[in-house]
Amino acid sequence: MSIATTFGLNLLQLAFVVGLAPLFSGIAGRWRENIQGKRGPSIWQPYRDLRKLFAKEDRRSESATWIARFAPYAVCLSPMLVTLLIPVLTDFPLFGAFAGDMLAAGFILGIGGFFLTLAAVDTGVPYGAMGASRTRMVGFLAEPVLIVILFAVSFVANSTIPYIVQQQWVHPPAHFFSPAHVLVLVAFFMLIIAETGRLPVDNPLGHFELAMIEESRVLDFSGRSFALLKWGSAMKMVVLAVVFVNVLFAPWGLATTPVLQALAQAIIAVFIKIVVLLAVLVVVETSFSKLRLFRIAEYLGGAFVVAVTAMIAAVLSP
Amino acid sequence: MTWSLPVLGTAHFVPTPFGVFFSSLALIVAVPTALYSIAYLRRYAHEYSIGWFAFGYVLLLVAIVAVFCAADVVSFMIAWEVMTLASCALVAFEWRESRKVRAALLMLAMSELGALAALLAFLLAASPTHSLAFSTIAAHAAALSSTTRTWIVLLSFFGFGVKAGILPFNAWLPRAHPEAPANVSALLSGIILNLGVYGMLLVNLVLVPQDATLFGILAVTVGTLSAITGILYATIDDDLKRMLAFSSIENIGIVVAALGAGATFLSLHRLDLAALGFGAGLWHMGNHSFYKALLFLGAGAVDAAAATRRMNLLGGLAKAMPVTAACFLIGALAIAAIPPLNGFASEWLTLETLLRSAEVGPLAVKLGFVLAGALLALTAALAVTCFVKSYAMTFLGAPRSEAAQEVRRELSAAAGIGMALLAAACVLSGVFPAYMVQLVGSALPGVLHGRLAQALLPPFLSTHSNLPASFLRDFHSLGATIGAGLIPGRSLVLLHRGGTANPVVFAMSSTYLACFLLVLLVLIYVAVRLFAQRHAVREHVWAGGLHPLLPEMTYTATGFSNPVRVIFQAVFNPRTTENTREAVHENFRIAITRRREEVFVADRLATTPLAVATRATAGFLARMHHGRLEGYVLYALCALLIALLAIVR
Amino acid sequence: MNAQAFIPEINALICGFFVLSAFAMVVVRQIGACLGVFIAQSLLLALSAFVLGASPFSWHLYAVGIVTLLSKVIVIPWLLRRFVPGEIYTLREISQSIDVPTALLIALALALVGFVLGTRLVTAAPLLATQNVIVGLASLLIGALVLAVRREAVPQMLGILAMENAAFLAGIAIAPDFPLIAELAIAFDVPLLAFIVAILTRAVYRRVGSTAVGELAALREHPQ
Amino acid sequence: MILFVAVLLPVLAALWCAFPRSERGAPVVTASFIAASFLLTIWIAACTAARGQVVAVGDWVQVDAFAVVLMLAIATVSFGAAVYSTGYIAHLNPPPQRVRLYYANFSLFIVSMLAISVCVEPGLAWIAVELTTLLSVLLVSFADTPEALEAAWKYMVITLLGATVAVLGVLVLFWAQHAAGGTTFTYAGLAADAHRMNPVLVSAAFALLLIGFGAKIGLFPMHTWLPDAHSQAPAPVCAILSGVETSAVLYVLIRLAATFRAIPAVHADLWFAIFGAASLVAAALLIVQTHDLKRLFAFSTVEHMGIMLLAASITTAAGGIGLVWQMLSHALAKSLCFFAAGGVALVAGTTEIAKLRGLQARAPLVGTMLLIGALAIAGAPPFAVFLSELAIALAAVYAGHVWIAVVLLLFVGIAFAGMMGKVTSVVLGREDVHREIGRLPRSTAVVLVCAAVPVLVLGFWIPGGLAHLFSTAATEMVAP
Repeated sequence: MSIATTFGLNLLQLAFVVGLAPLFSGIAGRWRENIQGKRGPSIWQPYRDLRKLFAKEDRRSESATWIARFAPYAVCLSPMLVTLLIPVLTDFPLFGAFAGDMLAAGFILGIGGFFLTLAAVDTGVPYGAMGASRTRMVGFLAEPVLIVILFAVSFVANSTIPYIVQQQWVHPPAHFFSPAHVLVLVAFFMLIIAETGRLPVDNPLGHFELAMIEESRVLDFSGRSFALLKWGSAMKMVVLAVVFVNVLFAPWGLATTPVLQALAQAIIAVFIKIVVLLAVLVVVETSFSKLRLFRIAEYLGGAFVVAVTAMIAAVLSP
Repeated sequence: MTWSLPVLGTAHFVPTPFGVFFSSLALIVAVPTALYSIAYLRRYAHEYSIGWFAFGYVLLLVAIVAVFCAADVVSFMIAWEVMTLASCALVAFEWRESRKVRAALLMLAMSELGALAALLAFLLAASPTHSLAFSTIAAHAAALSSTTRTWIVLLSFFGFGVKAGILPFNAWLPRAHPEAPANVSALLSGIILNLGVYGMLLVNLVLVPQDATLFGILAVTVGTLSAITGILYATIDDDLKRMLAFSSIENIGIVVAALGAGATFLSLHRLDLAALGFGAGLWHMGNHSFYKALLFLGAGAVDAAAATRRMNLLGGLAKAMPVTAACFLIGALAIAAIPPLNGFASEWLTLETLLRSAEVGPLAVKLGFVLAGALLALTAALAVTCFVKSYAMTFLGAPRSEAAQEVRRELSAAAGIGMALLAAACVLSGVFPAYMVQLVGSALPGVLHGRLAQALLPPFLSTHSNLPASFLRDFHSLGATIGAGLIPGRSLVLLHRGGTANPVVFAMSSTYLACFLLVLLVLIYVAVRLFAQRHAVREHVWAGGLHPLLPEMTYTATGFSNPVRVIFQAVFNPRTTENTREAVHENFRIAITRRREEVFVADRLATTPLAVATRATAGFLARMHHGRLEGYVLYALCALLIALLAIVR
Repeated sequence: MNAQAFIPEINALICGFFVLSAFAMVVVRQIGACLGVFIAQSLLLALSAFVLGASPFSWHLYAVGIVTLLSKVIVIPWLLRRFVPGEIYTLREISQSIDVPTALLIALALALVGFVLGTRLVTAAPLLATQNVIVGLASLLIGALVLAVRREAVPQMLGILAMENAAFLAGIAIAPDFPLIAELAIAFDVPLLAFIVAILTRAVYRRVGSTAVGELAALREHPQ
Repeated sequence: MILFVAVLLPVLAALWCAFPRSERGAPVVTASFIAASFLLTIWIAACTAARGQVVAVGDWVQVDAFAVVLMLAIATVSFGAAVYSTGYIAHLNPPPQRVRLYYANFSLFIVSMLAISVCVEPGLAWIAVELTTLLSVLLVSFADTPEALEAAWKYMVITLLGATVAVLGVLVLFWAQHAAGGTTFTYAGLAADAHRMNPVLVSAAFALLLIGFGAKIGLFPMHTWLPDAHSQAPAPVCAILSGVETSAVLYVLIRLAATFRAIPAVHADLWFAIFGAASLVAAALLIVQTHDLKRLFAFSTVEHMGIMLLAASITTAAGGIGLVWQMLSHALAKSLCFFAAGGVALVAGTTEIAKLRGLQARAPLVGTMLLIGALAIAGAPPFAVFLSELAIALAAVYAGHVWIAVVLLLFVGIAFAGMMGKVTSVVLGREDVHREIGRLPRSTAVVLVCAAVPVLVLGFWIPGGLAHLFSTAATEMVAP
């Protein structure tokens, strides 16, 4: 395989994530409404929102510095960068495969969060700072869960390279049904909910400032900045979903050779897998109510315990 | 340079690669700091002697280099003590301020006790050979009994731990570091802490290489606990410099934990993994030197401009001080382990090293490492919170006091250059990990020498015996070897090899990440420029209909860190003093004064009880000296009787 | 009957009186009486030296006896009368830190310790007179107690001198041929001591208004 | 002969002071005679280093390496104190009568101390020790305040109590030797006969001498007079009392140690270590809480006596070297401390720690020297005491007595912390502007600065001759 091919495939992955991210969030949005008995918006609504926002002027706070302008880019950047590192469509390593492993990917996802949090304070709105503080609370509570999951993964796969990890869960197949695997999945699922700010941790559709976590950070963004932020968070969701389905849960259906047909099949397979995951996510989401702020610690504490149990199971299993 | 002393033998200095690594790190930090000092010290010139400062500064640097080059216990201890005295003198540079003198004194006293414990460790190590030369001690270390070894580990770990600022004897650090002038704080956090690490490694890695796991376990445990307590207290602190001081505790904790992981692997005879641990620790230590010095210099610039270090009173300084703000941001990004900066690189390697307990080690080690890893992850996440808060509350948003509003300009160009140099060091050490790994690896002493590069920079182009051919082919085509020409035979990717099932255990290339970031950024930027509305307007912020939004109504640093305070209440165990005499106005309670005070855990658990016990004993002895002669005579009489009855056979 | 045979008995009698004088130092209440007891004790010491020096003849011991007579019986009382302010001798009672019965009990205990230790010593090696060592040791300890009991300058000093007497009482028995130069120096030391005490007492009297040095407690470590 | 000249020269100065109206010349005369004595001592030291010993009257008056190091310390400190006195005493402006008394007493006091170092006969040594007390009592009470008189009285009573106990010890020792058939009543003679002596007698002598001389050395718990006397005496006298007088008495005890060691049942080393450790521990803790600068340094003397006794309990050559070294470096450093404390008293009128602040701003020389002195005596490098204490700790570990090293290092550390805490609060901080600040006399200032030089130089360099003296002294101590 030539550098050009792998590089091209990497770009294809990027395009997949960047292009379909709004669609996935549209699908999730619509299903959520459906479950609640409403008709819901079109699944293409996010694309329309983005187009509208990109066309609008950018209104900025007086106190804002370049940080507030840069933050939306950073929010988009970090999931895109992670996309280059993980197996989205192929199960053979691509150009960015060794530029970072899962641990590094965790750190990379922090870039966007870091700048967005700064930007939230930068605008000078008290709600922004409040949201910043609260997202950081979720953030620092989620981090140990991630690392323990990685420990469990690394005890099983002896590697943190996602391309290798995805092989390990299915070779031998017993791994797939091991308690460690199941528990890792549960813990990671809980982590996705926390990281993407969904119920019961946060309500992305809430509009009461004092109860918001994630959304209050972006209150004072508009126009293209807001568009980038929305797109970025959708991409982050997809990236986490891809890690979940392709690396941890069901590493099947990926292209094993760099030929067009295999790739097309892979695109469809991955799309379906993510949609299934979204369905589960939406069901879970709608069956819980939002937790009080400091109860989130208990929720993530629970995730931590699950992860530790997974890890212990991984250590104890031969 | 040598000279002879009775009993103590010959004192001499011999530079080793290990010491040279530490000294060059010290000089890299010291030079920009000196540059910064030119501008910074002007504020002291009317009251204090700059000449003495310069003298102390140079003396300190000379002593530091001497410590790193010392080749025997006597010259080591002399250099060490001169270093301690010089650094305390610099902390107490503003000697008219009693608070600063007291801080320096606490530092001096605790360092001294630590140094004496370390000295005892040296003496124990020297006891079989009756020679104080390091080479002799190292050559005959095998003759030491296991009890002696245990004592050496404990004494050297906690003795040098005082200087390194790890629990439980680091109460001096959050007092002394903030009180020093900022350029001294930069040296203290950037260099002096490294000396403690050097001492620990000197004893436990160079002189008496441990085959017992004690050092490793101890270092991982204490390091992790230091890291988490350090960052917890840093996160809730309002004082910019004290926050940085607590964060130094955190970072050195991470360093020590990494070194402990290395030592544990060493005791399990996995030299490659041991090299990873020690390398990660030393690299993180160097990185910490860079960014902590940078951050302290930035904090000093803020302090000098706004005359306060309280984040609650700062805010919005980025506009008046763009250079400081930019440099501080780089420091904050680095310390918060944001890729592709240096803090990320070394912290990543540290965590990866802990993950390697998957490969070896008994179950207890595995579980311990998992807990340590989880706590370090929490630490890293809290560090993000801490530095988001401190950067945002200092430089962004609205100024929350008049002093902060009136800041107009930077400290000076020289200060800016000093900070920029350190920022550049942060970026370079992060973006070129392969170079750093080589540098650090070549500094590792003894059996570990060169192992780090072997473990992380496999020469793909020459030897690839145990890798599957298909994988190698892929790897080549992946372009991971781009940059191999820069360091012959080396790539820009850090990569740890495994077996056939897992050819790559972990890999990372912050060089690539940096390139990707830049390329993607340009792509997004261009796309947005091409397709988006470019018009932008500035407006007042919407604040629930309030207008204007007064500075005091915005979110404060204390508010920002409140979740941490609430969640980790058990650790902080704050003392709440409620003022019951609240003001009453027309039958309404209008004010309840409530003060919550978080006392540093090391103070609570170690320093205060020890100080109280010492003072109580001293008070008891003092009551002996009641001034009446009859009592004194009775003491003598009793002593006489006891001596006569006990001695006469 | 040979007079030589009575020497140990005589000496033992002297020693008995000596220990009695040591107790008396603890008990007596006037400074003048203290001085009197001290003079008596010094006389006993000299007597013991003469008696022991008689057989076998030892001019060392005679020298000690004469020096003691000269310095302790004549010079020191004169010095104390001459230099120390006269008023203090008129005091009816002098202040004590421990009341007399308690002091006596402690003295008794100390004497017991001294006797036990002295007995252990005298069996260890041959010497001129065993009583001297036992009594000397006991009196030495009692003398130290005098220092603790007395608060007046002169009695305290007499306590030191009594200790010295006790030490020499033992000394003449155990080291009869101790180099003369030492004895001479001791003979000079003691008057010098008395002289300095006298000067100091005068100064204290002048500065403080009394000679109750035991009451001086300004120099202390613990504030109150 | 030269020994007699060196020791007795200051007597001439005392005689000069006996003449009426000699008070104007007395300072210079005293200083110059003591200077002469100091120079002669250096010569004697050189002779001793070359020949092993200098004998004046065999078995009575002679010096060997150990003695000459002590003599050197005494002469050096005395010389400094004598010069220091010229300015210091004049500054106090006492009546002429007292000036003469002071200098006469001062010279004789120094003679008595030098005598301790040259006498090898324990009886003579005891007399010299007793004389040091008697001759220094009036120096202690020189200020003629109630406090000074109280201090002098306590000093006299406790040390004389000790002296009478010690004299009995000397007598018992003499008895023991003669009962064993020995005749040469000298340090060396005793050590040679020791193994034949009766253990009961030797142990009794040891107990009596340990307590008796211990009272004078300032061992815990007989040290109570020491902070009083050393805080009330004029600074130059303090320097001598603390710097060398206590060490000189300790010297006598250690000289006799070989005799006690010959009888294992006595456990002399154990008792040395117990009393040494007790003194060290108590003094270190007392330093933490004391309230007066001079008392602080006095407690530090107790601490150092403890250290030296600990060193004495290590019976190896290294321990001996450490002891001698410590004796010398303590003398130099402690005298510097008291010179500086005297400077504080002169410029600020008090040595009470709570009343002093920010001395550095108003009297930089005194402040700096006080800081250096405190660092030096507390055992910070690069000053002499650090190396000697390091040598002692090392000797303890080499000899297998790790606990000695532990106690030593721990409590030296605590004392260091306490001392630096007190001294920095005096020297640094915002100055007290209301306080009257006096001027330092020139001779005092000169001595203050010069006294720091040997402390600093010996902190990293020991001249070959001195090192030779140390090691010879150590062998004399271990196997006389």
